[in-house]
Amino acid sequence: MQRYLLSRVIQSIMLMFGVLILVFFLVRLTGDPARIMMPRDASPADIEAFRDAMGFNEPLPAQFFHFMTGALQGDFGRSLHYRAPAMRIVLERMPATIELSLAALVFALIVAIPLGVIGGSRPGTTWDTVCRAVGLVGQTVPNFWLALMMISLFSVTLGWFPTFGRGGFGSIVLPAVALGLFPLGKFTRLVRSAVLEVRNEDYVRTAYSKGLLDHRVYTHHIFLNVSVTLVSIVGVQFGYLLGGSIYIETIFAWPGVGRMINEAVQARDFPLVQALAFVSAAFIVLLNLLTDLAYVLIDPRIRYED
Amino acid sequence: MMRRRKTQGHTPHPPRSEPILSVKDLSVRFNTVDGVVHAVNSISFDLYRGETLGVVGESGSGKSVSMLSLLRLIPEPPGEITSGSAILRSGDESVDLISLSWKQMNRVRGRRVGFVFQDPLSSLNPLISVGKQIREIIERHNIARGSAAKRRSVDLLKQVGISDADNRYHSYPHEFSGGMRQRVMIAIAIACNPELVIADEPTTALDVTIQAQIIDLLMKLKREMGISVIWISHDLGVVAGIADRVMVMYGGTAVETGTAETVYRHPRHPYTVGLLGAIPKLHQDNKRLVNIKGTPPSVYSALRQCPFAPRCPWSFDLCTQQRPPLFALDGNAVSDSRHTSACWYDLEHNTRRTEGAV
Amino acid sequence: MSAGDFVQVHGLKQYFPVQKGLLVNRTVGYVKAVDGVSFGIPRGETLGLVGESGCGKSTTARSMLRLHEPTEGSVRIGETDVTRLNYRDLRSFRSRMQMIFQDSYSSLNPRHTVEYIVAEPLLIRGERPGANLQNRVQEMLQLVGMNPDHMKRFPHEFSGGQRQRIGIARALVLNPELIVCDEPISALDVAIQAQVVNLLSRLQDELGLTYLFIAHDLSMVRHISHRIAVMYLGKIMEIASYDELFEQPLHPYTQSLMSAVPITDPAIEKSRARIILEGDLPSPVQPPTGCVFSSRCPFATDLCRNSEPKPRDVGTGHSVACHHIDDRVVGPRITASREQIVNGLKDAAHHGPDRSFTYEPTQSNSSARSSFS
Amino acid sequence: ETTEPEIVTLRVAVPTFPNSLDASVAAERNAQNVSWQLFDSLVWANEQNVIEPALAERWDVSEDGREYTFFLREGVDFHNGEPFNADAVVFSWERGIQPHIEWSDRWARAESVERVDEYTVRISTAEPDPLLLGVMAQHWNMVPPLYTQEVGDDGFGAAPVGTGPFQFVEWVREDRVVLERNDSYWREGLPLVDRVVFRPIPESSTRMAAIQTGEIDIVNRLSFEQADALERVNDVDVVTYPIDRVFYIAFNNLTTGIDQPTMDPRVRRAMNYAVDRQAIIDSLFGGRAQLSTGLMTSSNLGYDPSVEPFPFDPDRARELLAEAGYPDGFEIGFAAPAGAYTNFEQVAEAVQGYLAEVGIVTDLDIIESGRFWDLEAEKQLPPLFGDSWSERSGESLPRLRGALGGWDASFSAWSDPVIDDLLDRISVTIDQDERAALYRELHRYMQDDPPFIYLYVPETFEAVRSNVRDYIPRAAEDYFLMFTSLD
Amino acid sequence: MRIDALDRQDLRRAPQRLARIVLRDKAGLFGLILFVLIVFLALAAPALSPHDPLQQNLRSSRQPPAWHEAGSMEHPLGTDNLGRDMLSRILVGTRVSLTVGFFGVLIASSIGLVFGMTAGYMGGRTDSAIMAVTNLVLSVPYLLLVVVVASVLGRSLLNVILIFGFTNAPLFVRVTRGEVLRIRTSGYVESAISIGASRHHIITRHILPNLIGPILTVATFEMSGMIFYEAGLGFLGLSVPPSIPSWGNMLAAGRQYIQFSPWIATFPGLAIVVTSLSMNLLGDWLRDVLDPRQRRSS
Ligand SMILES: Nc1ncnc2c1ncn2[C@@H]1O[C@H](COP(=O)(O)OP(=O)(O)OP(=O)(O)O)[C@@H](O)[C@H]1O
Ligand SMILES: Nc1ncnc2c1ncn2[C@@H]1O[C@H](COP(=O)(O)OP(=O)(O)OP(=O)(O)O)[C@@H](O)[C@H]1O
Ligand SMILES: [Mg+2]
Ligand SMILES: [Mg+2]
Repeated sequence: MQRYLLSRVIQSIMLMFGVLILVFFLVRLTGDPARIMMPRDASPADIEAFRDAMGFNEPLPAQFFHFMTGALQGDFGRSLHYRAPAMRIVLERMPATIELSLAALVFALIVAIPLGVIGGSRPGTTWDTVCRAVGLVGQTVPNFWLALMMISLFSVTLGWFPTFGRGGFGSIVLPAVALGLFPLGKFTRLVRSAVLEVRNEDYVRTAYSKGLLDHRVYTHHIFLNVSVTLVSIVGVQFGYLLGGSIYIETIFAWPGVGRMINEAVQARDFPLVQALAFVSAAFIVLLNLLTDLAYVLIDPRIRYED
Repeated sequence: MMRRRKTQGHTPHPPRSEPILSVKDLSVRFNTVDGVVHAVNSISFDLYRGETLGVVGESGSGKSVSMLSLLRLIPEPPGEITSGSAILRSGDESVDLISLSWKQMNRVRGRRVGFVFQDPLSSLNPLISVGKQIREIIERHNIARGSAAKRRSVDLLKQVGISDADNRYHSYPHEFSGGMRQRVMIAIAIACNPELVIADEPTTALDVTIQAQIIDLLMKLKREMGISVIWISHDLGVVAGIADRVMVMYGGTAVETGTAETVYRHPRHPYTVGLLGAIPKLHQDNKRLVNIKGTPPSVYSALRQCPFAPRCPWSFDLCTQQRPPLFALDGNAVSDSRHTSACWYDLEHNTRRTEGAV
Repeated sequence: MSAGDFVQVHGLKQYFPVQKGLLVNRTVGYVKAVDGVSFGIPRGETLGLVGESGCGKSTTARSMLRLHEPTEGSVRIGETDVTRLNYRDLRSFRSRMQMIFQDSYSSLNPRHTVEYIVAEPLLIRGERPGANLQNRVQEMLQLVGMNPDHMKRFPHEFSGGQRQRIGIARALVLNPELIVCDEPISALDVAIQAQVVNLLSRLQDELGLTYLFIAHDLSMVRHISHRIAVMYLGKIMEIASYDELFEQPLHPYTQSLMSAVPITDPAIEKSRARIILEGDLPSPVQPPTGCVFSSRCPFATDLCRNSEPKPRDVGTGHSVACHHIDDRVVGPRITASREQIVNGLKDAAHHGPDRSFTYEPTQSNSSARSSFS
Repeated sequence: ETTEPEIVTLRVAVPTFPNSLDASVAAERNAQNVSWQLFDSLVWANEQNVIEPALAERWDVSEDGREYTFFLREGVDFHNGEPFNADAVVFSWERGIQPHIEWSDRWARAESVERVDEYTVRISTAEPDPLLLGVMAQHWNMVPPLYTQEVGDDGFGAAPVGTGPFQFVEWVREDRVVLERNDSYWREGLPLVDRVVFRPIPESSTRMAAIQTGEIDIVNRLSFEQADALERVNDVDVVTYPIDRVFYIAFNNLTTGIDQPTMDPRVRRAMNYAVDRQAIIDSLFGGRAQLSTGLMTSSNLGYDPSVEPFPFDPDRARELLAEAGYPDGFEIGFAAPAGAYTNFEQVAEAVQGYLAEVGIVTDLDIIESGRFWDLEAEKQLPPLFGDSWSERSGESLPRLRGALGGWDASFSAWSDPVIDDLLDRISVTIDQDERAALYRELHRYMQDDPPFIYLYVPETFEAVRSNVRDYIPRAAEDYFLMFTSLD
Repeated sequence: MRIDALDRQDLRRAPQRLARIVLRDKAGLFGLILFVLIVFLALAAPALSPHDPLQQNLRSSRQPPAWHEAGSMEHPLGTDNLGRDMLSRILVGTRVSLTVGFFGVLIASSIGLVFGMTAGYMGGRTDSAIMAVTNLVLSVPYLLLVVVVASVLGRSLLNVILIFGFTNAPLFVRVTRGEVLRIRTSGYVESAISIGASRHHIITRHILPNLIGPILTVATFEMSGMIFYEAGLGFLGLSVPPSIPSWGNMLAAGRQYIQFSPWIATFPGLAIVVTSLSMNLLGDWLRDVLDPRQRRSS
């Protein structure tokens, strides 16, 4: 098991290395940042000077070398727009995004698990129909559209929740719901189909044959096994949540990295985009690692050797 | 280890008081997308205390469904018990399993009736240690709690022949071999000292040498604990060795019942005859095996005729017009129990029946 | 094995590496699935291969047909050493040796029609689709007792027995000389098993086929085989003709296997002597030293645990790998147990069903039928 | 009478996130609006764009117009207690001209800044610069030398200190900037609120919702539809005014436009006739924009009100096209930036539609704005492209130079010797009237030989809660909150 | 349960069974009908559109739908902010969305098929290399990747298709590889080897046909995803050029009218929901029908 985890950690580190390379080249493709960062009436000479100062004139391998040596020390250069170390800016905003994503995740799970279990355990009933509908709606309603609708209903008309910003429990409700809708749909469907599958497993029949009560069968036998499947997708969904936060954070003026992504890309704030991509990829990789760990904890069958 | 199996065969049957389980007219069907599956078509049988009933028949003949439905372990829906009663007696009190509420049923399962299933790997929860899976049933039925329950679980593991039980308590099913897993299943089945154990092909997934171990173990426990056993198998050989009485099933019906000796020595239903002839004998040469032509009947149509009629060399018009009832057979020297066969043709006398049903 | 045998397997070994490693895999050991197996099969005969699950039966079959590359050893079929064929020659040689698989469900591609499945070997050999081919397929289906009208159906539309027939038709269509049957009936019901076994015997008689027939059920093997090999943990313990083996099971493992096979007679079953082996098949990665059976053998001595017995011919093609079958100390015990077991079976032969039906209606019956209607 | 007075907080939404609170580094208008509440310059431009004294009580200009002497206000302290004096001015300028400062070119309009005595500085320029005072008012934020040196540029941008009406309290990045009343502000009695909180809200729908719910007191950059809707909401007042930004479709005669039909002035006039700009204004901006007649706005010096905008006259357009030799029209490339300006993609589409009606088929390419400006600077856009230009200095000279300066100007694709000559003369003429006359001449010339399809000068829409008093934004969308109060 | 018991359910003829599966899953049937309808609308869009979807009439902009008091049958779904007919734009938008989805999936699945097959069939280092790149791409947040690439390439229909094609490819690589690995060790491939089949034969006759089911299922879900994400790109102003009436663009343009002319955003929003709904239902259904493993146990 230690060997297995160790190898996963090494794999993850190598993956992050790959992410660094990917991120460097991907961003280099976006064009010349000098022009966009300079005032509109800047002379070509000014632009040239700026390029020099930023190191954009060096040959690509040299730029890459500098990038890597810096990146390995957590230094992605200074954000062109914010005029501060890119990594610091990203790390400053990251907690807000993580908070929002986690809230969305928790919301999605809190709704999806009971709904999926109910739907999956009673296929064909009204509950099941509700469950399937929620699953589909979650996956088909664009979240930004929903976000705008929710603001106009719950904030403006009903005045239940703040319209924007971060602070207090009330402020996270709408963004978390809007962001969580998609994973909610995914999870609901997943839990439902997993329950449908697991409840026909022989060991569930064994559990009933022991005279166990329904709730114990569900919590100890069915759900435990469903959670194996669920764990695998929670990590993946986190990546989606980071992406979805581009919209949700913009709409709800949530002070996280999500809304910075679009800006940074449009402004070609190279260092910032790189730091953003790296940090979020690191997060996803870390989460996948945790997922693996959770697997090992839940499922004793995982072969640690291979 | 050189051993002889003892006492299973020619020992006199226990006094015929009342059966501990009498099933009457049990029918089960499944409402599936492909149509209604008539899985069990009004079968009746009795089981006496300390007796082993062997249920044989080919795949799909309704062996598992009929026995599992007694304790409502078939999925409902699509499954549905359409008729029948199953009286479980102990002492003076008797309950009809079919009409029990779910809650009452939960108190019977595991407590009074234990189960051993065919595939021990899939029948054990892969994520829970075997010890916990045994302990669970002990605590559920308030046999013991806490550390006492754990101690009892370890004892049970020892009892079913698992060495180093203290450590093995914490193992997971995948860390066990097939035979050991089946021992764990047996431990679960006997954990609450049930009156009845239903074993659904407990050795089919195992090798012959392991099968012998398991049969040996289950029969030993049965003797020690005075449990009645319903042993489902498609292997006539296995049943021959352990059953006091045998019920042969075909197409969801019981086509022949009787003591093991009677049924194997004096089969009176064409299907039983064919089946016995289709099995190569280890102890004698039979160059050609009986070829029962055709395939088993469709389960999608309700039974209005003898299910074996299309494959039966002796079938005649009546067979396809009316379902044969169980006929009591007589004139068997060995039999001290009723030998019945559901066939319109009297093989013994080579005549056709029109009456005489049980 | 004699020099004239059509199939000659010599010292066949199949090791599968066990790999481990953080980044780069290293081999830390081997699964010795088949470890030095030798046997021969005369043309037109059947060799039955029995043993517990995991003892290497399928692997033997696969290595013989070079579905795995054997680690060591040679396989001669007729004049050809299969292990030395190159890729091209091997592909064309495959038509002479065919396999029938255990799982008829997964061994037939669910997306192909029966017609294509049976015709595929011919297509691969380069024959053109057309009426000729179709006729050949129909012929094959008839040969295995299937309705040729069902050619356009898919495998899942058939029962297990029927699918197994399709598999047989596919194997036969190339006119092979050797057919390796890897538990072709294990997943079938007894009645259906009998159908398939009867079919295989008939085909052997009609086409002069040579079979390697794998099963873990001794009684079925006995029924179909001329000779039987008993395998345990990658090695052959005993080979003998079928009556020899059942009269004189010399190896303790063979004895225990025989005693464990259930017999459809309550009188025998409930009374006969048997050897119940303790424990499970050991891991093929770390087999016991000495005799591989020593860890479960009721007669094992230190000799067994330390040195590996070589197969010994005890006459009439009966060969056994056991140190003790005729020594003075343990030998008599083994012999005694053998006699108990064999006699236990023989005892029973007296019983037999009270009346053996020819499984056919009597004359009076068929006339009765007509009169009844 | 001695009860604790309630803290009056003004909550202002800004559509972007400030990158820095240092006015010299703040990248764009909204960031500057936030930061300028903390600072003063030597002079101040009032609502009518008239230069008034600020940290300088008065100033003299030398005869040749190249030397200004400022007499500083005494007794003014920075928020941290550092005194404001000539050294601070010199320090601020020296810092301002460093190349890494965003607006260093604005500081660099002065050639030198010298201390004359503690409260006097002398500022000189290389050429007479009619725009100097305006630029100073807008860009020269005075910073405390000691503090600035101590914390460095980053530190200063994160926690700035000035002499302005409000002082810095906290900046939770991307979430809020909190400022507090400077009790010892030199403008007596100001500011009128105790606290200002700026909240960045990028999505306009959300800004609109936030003002409706009362979570915010002032929002800007709304669309006219949103303003329309808000007018119907109690407790919210809509504020609207024309901004100092001109929209146009530019022609190219330097690269891609060479030898195109658009080289012919008749074609360009025809295209001006062909577009129903009023309809565009009515439908996309609710009628709330002004037709533009050139590159000047009505508040600019030298704007000639007698110049009539081109009327919508497709027949005349076809005539002119026929005259120029294109009776059946022609095909030409057309580009516009994406997402840069309100409704501008739709304006471009509308223009495309109108041009098509007179036979000019355009291949409209909406280009992501970053890339669009790259191409614009490289002069590689199609011969027709839409853009806009805002200018805060109160005169249109920089805009005219920038958009029409030929190869010398980064965002110009047009070169016309007549225009060049006029612009050269304007830029060295200090006398206001003379300059105005030259502007008028240019204005008329550009009507006869239009280098653009003139579009509109939009109004901008903002909204305030009804209890907000004296919120007075200017044409450049800037505002000073020291006068603003809450009922 | 032993094999024979299962067989009997399958003994009935396949077409009937297919029909039964179609009919059983009402939702799937609904999805299928909806999908066919949507494809039809896309194909017939030019004929069905009452107006030129690009024809603007600024004087009659933001007319509400017909059932509104102020609406007229001239524009059944009203007009947008430039006075263009909503119905016509929605119809033509169907084309755009399906084009994006179809070609996006085509590219993604082609890439996925080639690399997934290579990885799955070759194994070893090739496999490791391909999977390393795949995992790499999958570990960067999908939308970040899309946004970066979209802003590099600029706005055009082709670019949107390429972006979706390339960014979705890793998923198909994974699925394909997994399936190939499964199929490669299946009984029927071994059986094919034993009759002397060449590698080429095995790939074309056994692996590819069995890949179609899973790939098609994933493709359906991904297509729905692409239509969904096109809207997202539209929101960020990175989708197809605004002159092309895509649902994403319409939704993005309509979002500022959400309170007072809600139909401008609602109809494209509904179109997206309905289309991805139909594809999701269809995908569920395909998974049931095409997956032989499912077929066995259903
Ligand atoms: N959940 C179910 N849904 C539909 N049909 C079912 C279900 N369970 C069992 N059946 C059908 O009921 C019939 C009887 O099945 P049962 O499992 O009792 O057979 P069996 O005799 O135990 O066979 P095996 O030897 O394979 O265990 C079969 O035709 C089977 O297909
Ligand atoms: N490809 C392989 N890689 C590694 N180990 C293998 C491989 N194939 C078989 N083995 C191992 O070799 C041993 C023999 O397997 P084999 O399948 O030949 O047994 P068998 O006698 O056919 O068993 P069964 O009766 O279950 O079919 C087993 O331990 C198995 O795990
Ligand atoms: Mg069963
Ligand atoms: Mg095998």
